[in-house]
Amino acid sequence: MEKILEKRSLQSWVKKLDSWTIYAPRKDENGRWNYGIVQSDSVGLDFTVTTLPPKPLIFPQREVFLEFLKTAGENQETLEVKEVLPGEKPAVILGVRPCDARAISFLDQVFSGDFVDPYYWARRKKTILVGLACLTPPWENCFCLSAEGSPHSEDGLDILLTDLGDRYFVKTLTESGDRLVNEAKALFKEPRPEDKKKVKAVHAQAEQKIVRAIKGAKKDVAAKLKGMFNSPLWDEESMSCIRCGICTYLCPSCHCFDINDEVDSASPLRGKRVRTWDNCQFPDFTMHSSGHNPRPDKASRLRQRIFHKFQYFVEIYDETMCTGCGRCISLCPVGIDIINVLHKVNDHGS
Amino acid sequence: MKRTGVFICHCGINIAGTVDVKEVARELAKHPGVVHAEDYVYMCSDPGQNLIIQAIKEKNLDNVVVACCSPTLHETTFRNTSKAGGLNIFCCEIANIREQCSWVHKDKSKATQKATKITKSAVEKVRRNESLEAISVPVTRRALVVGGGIAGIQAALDLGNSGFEVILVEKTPSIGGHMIQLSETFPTLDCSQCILTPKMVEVSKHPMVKLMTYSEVQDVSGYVGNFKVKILKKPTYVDPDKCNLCDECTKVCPIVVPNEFELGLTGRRAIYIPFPQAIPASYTLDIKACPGLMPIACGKCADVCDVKAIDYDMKPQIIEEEVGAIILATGYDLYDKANMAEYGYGKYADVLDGLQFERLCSASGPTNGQILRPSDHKEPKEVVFIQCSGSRDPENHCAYCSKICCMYTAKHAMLYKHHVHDGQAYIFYIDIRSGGKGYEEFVQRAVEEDGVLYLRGKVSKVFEDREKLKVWGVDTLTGKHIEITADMVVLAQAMRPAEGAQELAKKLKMAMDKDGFLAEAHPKLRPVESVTSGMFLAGAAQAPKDIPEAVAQASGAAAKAVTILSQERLHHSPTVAKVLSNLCTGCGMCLQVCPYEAIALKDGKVEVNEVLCEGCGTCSATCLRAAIQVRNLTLHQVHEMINACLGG
Amino acid sequence: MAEEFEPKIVAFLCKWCSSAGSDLAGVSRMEYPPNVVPIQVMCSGSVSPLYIFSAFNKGADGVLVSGCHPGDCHYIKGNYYARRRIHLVKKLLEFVGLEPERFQMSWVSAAEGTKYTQVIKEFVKELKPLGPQIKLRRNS
Amino acid sequence: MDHNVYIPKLAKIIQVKEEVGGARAIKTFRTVFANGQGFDHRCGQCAMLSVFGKGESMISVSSSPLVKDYLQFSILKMGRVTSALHEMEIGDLIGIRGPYGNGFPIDDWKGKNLLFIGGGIGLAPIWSVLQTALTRKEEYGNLTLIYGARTSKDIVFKEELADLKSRMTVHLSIDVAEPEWQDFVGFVPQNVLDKKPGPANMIAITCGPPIMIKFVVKALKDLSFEDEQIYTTVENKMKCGIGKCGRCNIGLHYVCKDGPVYSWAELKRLPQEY
Amino acid sequence: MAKIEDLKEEARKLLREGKIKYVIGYAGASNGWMACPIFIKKPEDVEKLVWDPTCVHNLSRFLVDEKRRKEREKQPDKRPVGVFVKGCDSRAIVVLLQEKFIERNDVYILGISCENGGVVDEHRLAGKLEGKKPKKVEVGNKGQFVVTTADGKAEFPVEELLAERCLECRASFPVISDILSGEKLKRTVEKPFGSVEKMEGMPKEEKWRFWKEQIDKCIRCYACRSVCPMCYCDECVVDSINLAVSADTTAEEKADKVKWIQRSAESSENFIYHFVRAIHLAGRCIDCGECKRSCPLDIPIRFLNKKLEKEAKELFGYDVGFDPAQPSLISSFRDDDPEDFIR
Repeated sequence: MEKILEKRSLQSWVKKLDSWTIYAPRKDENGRWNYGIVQSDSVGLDFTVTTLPPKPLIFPQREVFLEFLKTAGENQETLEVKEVLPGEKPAVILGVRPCDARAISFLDQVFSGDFVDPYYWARRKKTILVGLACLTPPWENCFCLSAEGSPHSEDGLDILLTDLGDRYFVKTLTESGDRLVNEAKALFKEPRPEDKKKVKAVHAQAEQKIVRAIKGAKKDVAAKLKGMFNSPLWDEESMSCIRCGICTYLCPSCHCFDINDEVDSASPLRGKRVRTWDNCQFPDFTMHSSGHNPRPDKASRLRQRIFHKFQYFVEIYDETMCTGCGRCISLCPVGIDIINVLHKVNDHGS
Repeated sequence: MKRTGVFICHCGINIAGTVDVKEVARELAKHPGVVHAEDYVYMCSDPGQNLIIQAIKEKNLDNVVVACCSPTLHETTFRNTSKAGGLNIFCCEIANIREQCSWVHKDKSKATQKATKITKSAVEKVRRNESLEAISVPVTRRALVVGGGIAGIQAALDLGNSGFEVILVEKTPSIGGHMIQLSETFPTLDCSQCILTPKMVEVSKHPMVKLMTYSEVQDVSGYVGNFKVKILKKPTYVDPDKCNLCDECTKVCPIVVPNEFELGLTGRRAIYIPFPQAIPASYTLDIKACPGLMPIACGKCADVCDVKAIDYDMKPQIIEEEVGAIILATGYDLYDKANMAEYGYGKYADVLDGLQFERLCSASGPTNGQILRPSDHKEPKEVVFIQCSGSRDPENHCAYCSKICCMYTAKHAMLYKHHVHDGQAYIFYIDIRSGGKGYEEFVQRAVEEDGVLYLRGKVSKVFEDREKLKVWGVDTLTGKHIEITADMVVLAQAMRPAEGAQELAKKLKMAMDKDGFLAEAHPKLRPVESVTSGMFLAGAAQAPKDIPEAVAQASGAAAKAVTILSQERLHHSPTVAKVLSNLCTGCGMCLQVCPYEAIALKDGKVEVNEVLCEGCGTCSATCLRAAIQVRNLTLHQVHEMINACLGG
Repeated sequence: MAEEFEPKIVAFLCKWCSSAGSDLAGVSRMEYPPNVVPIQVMCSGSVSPLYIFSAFNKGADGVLVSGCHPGDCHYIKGNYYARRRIHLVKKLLEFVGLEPERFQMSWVSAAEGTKYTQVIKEFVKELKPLGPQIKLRRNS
Repeated sequence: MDHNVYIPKLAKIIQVKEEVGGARAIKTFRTVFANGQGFDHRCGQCAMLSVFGKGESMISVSSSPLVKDYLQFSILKMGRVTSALHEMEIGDLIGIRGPYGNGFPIDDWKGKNLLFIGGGIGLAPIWSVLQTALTRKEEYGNLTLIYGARTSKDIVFKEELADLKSRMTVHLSIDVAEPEWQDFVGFVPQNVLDKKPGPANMIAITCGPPIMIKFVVKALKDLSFEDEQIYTTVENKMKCGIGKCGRCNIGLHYVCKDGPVYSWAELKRLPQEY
Repeated sequence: MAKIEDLKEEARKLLREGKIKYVIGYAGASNGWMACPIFIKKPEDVEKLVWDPTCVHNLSRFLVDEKRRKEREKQPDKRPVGVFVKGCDSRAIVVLLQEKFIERNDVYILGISCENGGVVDEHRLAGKLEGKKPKKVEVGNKGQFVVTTADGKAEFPVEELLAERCLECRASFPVISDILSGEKLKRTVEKPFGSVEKMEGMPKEEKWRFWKEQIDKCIRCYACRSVCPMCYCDECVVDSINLAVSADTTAEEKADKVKWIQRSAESSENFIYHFVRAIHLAGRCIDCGECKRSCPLDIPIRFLNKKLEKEAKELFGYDVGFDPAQPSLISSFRDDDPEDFIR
């Protein structure tokens, strides 16, 4: 459905949503935005973009899989293994940028398939994403359009809000979206025709404002890449890489992880098995315990990152695993620019 | 999983009185890897030890922990027990639950909990111990003694008499050191040469002692038990075997230079014998003084030598020796004249230092034992002795006390009175340090029998005034200004490490104190050992000393050296540092902190000399990458111990 | 009434002085609180900062490092390096707001059983009012 | 939601056998689940073994699917988890997830001659096929095993191999000569060239260290085998075992899920990332 | 601001003569207004080099990569690499030399003095521009910063935009170089540790609250240690996986690798990680501020290092990064090191 919500009514709406934990962007002392739990009276959506995407709220950096306990009886020891599924209250994430929401729709695919990830879905199913369309690019390195998204993409969202100055144009996209609106029916008015016209207009303007773009369609890039596995490009482009985890940890669609046992007590043996984020830029990511490493250098790791996003993922899911949010570009300490790299890929051989 | 056995000792009621040993056993039985836990009234008793041996066999234990008294008491006992049970000694660890638990606590339940943690942490350690055997290296059963003074001679003799070959290296042409320059020695006033020369002869004739005079140690490599030494033998240009001491050469030698032995009070020729009783008894041609080693230049000495003992073609030789232990007895020199301008030392002929005065007193000295002023050969009627000349003066000179000056000054004053009965001796002193057998009595004799005048105070200035020396000073007792018109002033110069000793110490990588004296390994407990194992100290090289002390320390050093030389092989604890070379980047920080020079850099990685390493582990705490760790106390082990201590 | 808080303390004692000192305390039957579990190391110089951090991480309420007095180190100078290293660690921990009382260093010679006892008594006394150390403790 | 893919099932160790001692120790374990059985797997599939407190490690099942009353794993002591496994004794509990991976297409091989070429621990994945083929001897042509190790001590399944000789062709080799050694001396690829197995109606299955596989394949090509006739297994670091954690991929193949078994023809199409 | 024309000329010459392998310098970036590292192999590309107040990176970091590369290659090209360094960067090279990680002839140092005091701080600039995006930042003729944005040029006094560490920099010129551009101006800084002292002033619990909040943010992307030229260890002690593994590394060695911290980015673990890093940088950190700048969550990591730099200076009279011959802070001592904290 399509509705209008007066901006001043935003907080009253949130007040009604007390059966959910509400996350929304908050500004820290350095002027950076990040998601945090908010009270209705402190809710506001006048943010640019969050440093971390909403990803951690559904795919947290640390997830306890199971707990184990070994108790030594007089002669026989017993071992208990207990599954630990997340049991948090349902959540609403307010102010999700369309690019980040699209990324979550990718994660949905990754964590489904012939092996369904119970932990991811336990959270995902209980999370409602309320998006906010971008009217101006939150930062200079947005390129969602060329990544097959848009400043007002609806993928992965339950509701899309569009800022019309004094009011939000509310478009519900799923049942949960409807439900959220119905929690406070009274606050939502029917949109007037001019509202609808204005939405179209601002959406169109927003698209105009996006300056950066990857050349070439995903299929072409994927095809190009196929032949470039052994290209010297990777070595050149990775020269300045410092092998940190910013580009991947902060990426809304990167999802690689590690599984480790954390021992709380050695006697009796008690501990947890936890999943933590991991990423392909760390040297130990692929290193065998023999010491052999199939991706021994920065070049092969940068290549993996690009290939995973623009080649493998395309072949498997017919999507580029990149939504053009621009984080990896803006936050890279040494200015490695994925758009640039892709340009070079495009110009390769031509 | 390693199978661990835990044995808790009651120690009668010493432990069981405060610690519930049964409970400890129960708790430990639950600990991962512990397959056996029992308690017994006296583990160190034979039945107790047998329990352990049995359990090792029956439960085929990989390692054991004995919770009992301090490891200082029974670690060895129980390690041998486990050995008897067929385990490596490092498969046994002690949990100290008596001294560090039961004896210091009252609350039984808390003491029990603590004892449990201590024992668990010992279990965590022992499970990760490596089985190690003592490191063993062969010993070269010979010694090197550097310095042919009384200390060096004594050390060489003791070693020789213990049946070990000794190489005694002396840089001057003769052994004897400073002691041979002295006239009489305090407090007995027996003649120095009379007591020293026999020893000099003995050492030179000793079948086990290889004497190398006019030689210097150039380089030392290797480590305890296995040193390689390079010795430079300087050419004397005289063949001692041929020389018959006819002394014709000196008569024809045209060159005269100051005589070191007489401290410049007389001169000697370019070719010379240091002193009549020199050993080896032979002449030396001082190449620095000689106009040139060729007949055209001079060649007179060679001409007059009937036995053709003089050989201008003699070349310096580098002699390489292998030894197992090294004793440094490089001795002392007096504080440099130049520094004592305020006392006119070096400026006025009649201002002498202690050694020069010794020569004046000596029957074989330049004045044949008469005390005469160098300037005019008149007998001095008034002599001022100044103590602490350069000593105990941190601002301007040496901070330390040279220790022997009080005694020898008293001796000097005494000797002076014995020669010049109507003369007057004044001694300026800060205070009198006469600790030592018969020393205080000796000083009293000087005052009472010889009427030596002691003036408590410091001399500010000495200057010449009409062939006499004016001495200005302050009597700090009366506060009065004193002026003495003296015929001679004798300065008790501070003792310094012998010239060249510091360079040598550097070559040997031997530590020195801030004054340049050689540093002992421990100021109290290891006074004759140096930090570098296998190297020992004797005599004034380590600090100012009188003769008896020097001799005593020399014998001590020799005895210490024997502890090494008396063994076929050296055995060394194997719990030393090991390098994980994958992690090492060769930054060399460990190398900088190692007190034993046990770590060396080799193509970008460090290596540990296991014989030198004492296993202190300072390197491991310094290393940023855990690339160097001590065997059987690795970071991993401590990590697990911490865990256990916190009940984790 | 609720049981009084008993701080958990890990003490790194050098073998030659401090551990011997604590043995002496035992031999002399001096009494002190049982809150300290000692870990014997060869030299205070071998105590890595990692040990200290790790001890707090694993829930120690206090950590003590004790070695020979300056000049008495069995290994000549290990305790001098320790003094520097530990000082830096202490400054760092205080900088982030950990109670200074929680991390202490002492010189205890083999003859100072009394001093060891004293150090432990005071340490425990100072820690009790602070309560459990949760700032750096791993929550498990 | 059905069973949680990340929760291992507990299994008891019922047999431990030391195959190889020393620095590169290998032990063979047999385990059963609470129900007294193993799981249904295909030859060449792997399972994720847990030592609780240490972590998980992907190990290939060396017992034949036809054997129902236990699962067998032969494990080379390599890192944290495998070292912990080597400390395990009979009666100890471990966790097992799986089976994972594609496994060998043995049904397509019916009626063909099978040539097994293994090196060191590489015999383990081969073993499940080999055992199966032996039990269903009538379904396959003649079976040959060419197996080698560094030294005679490093040979796994010593007894089994001895008794195998009576039931199929077995060529053993060690890298360097030993006094007692009767069979071939030299590397496995050399042994292959030495025995000259013909490619006719033959499938070659080779497992072992990458370098060995490289030269075995070269040898087989020299003996004019087709790429399609050569099968091998690939190893990569794994964590999830179900193609999500993102580290074991070779190109777009997740070895844990799409591997570990590849025909040389397939492998040639994939980038060199293993 | 120093001119780098002569340095460029030198670089061109060295490349032309093949005396150096490549030059590490600064170039304009495609992703915004800050300069970024560039690796120049061909003389004709030297033109791309820039020098302006946005050249924040410590390029000596890349000498670590170069060493790793050399170790990996079979026949490594042993020629030196040219590297542009500011004062702080040059001190990093001094420490690398001090720790024998590189040799002097591994590197050809092109030094530039920060004559106007240093480089800009992103956040401070952003604060000034209220949302406007800078296009270019230059130094004006009066030494002031000139910032070009969409709506024209704006000028700011140096102190208002300088990075904090630059304001506290005592030697804003290369202490070691093969060719130098600009003056060796020794600056007098009233409060070389001002920023740290401010924090020291805080009450204990406030300090704790501050740091807890900061350290909790850490996601352990390890940008701080990855960007740090002093964090050159192949394997960090807090890593629970062995990276420095060779064929002869035993299974036990790997199994015994201590897990000092968990991989989980939890408060307690993060603290230990940052403690270990700080203490390992004591006497080694040269305050290039890269760890703070790189941190995507703006954790002021630099303060931890600066604090220890301060203690090293005040307690032990130790200056970092001036003398390659001096022993490291923690592998040396003075008899009179303070011990008032010891019982």
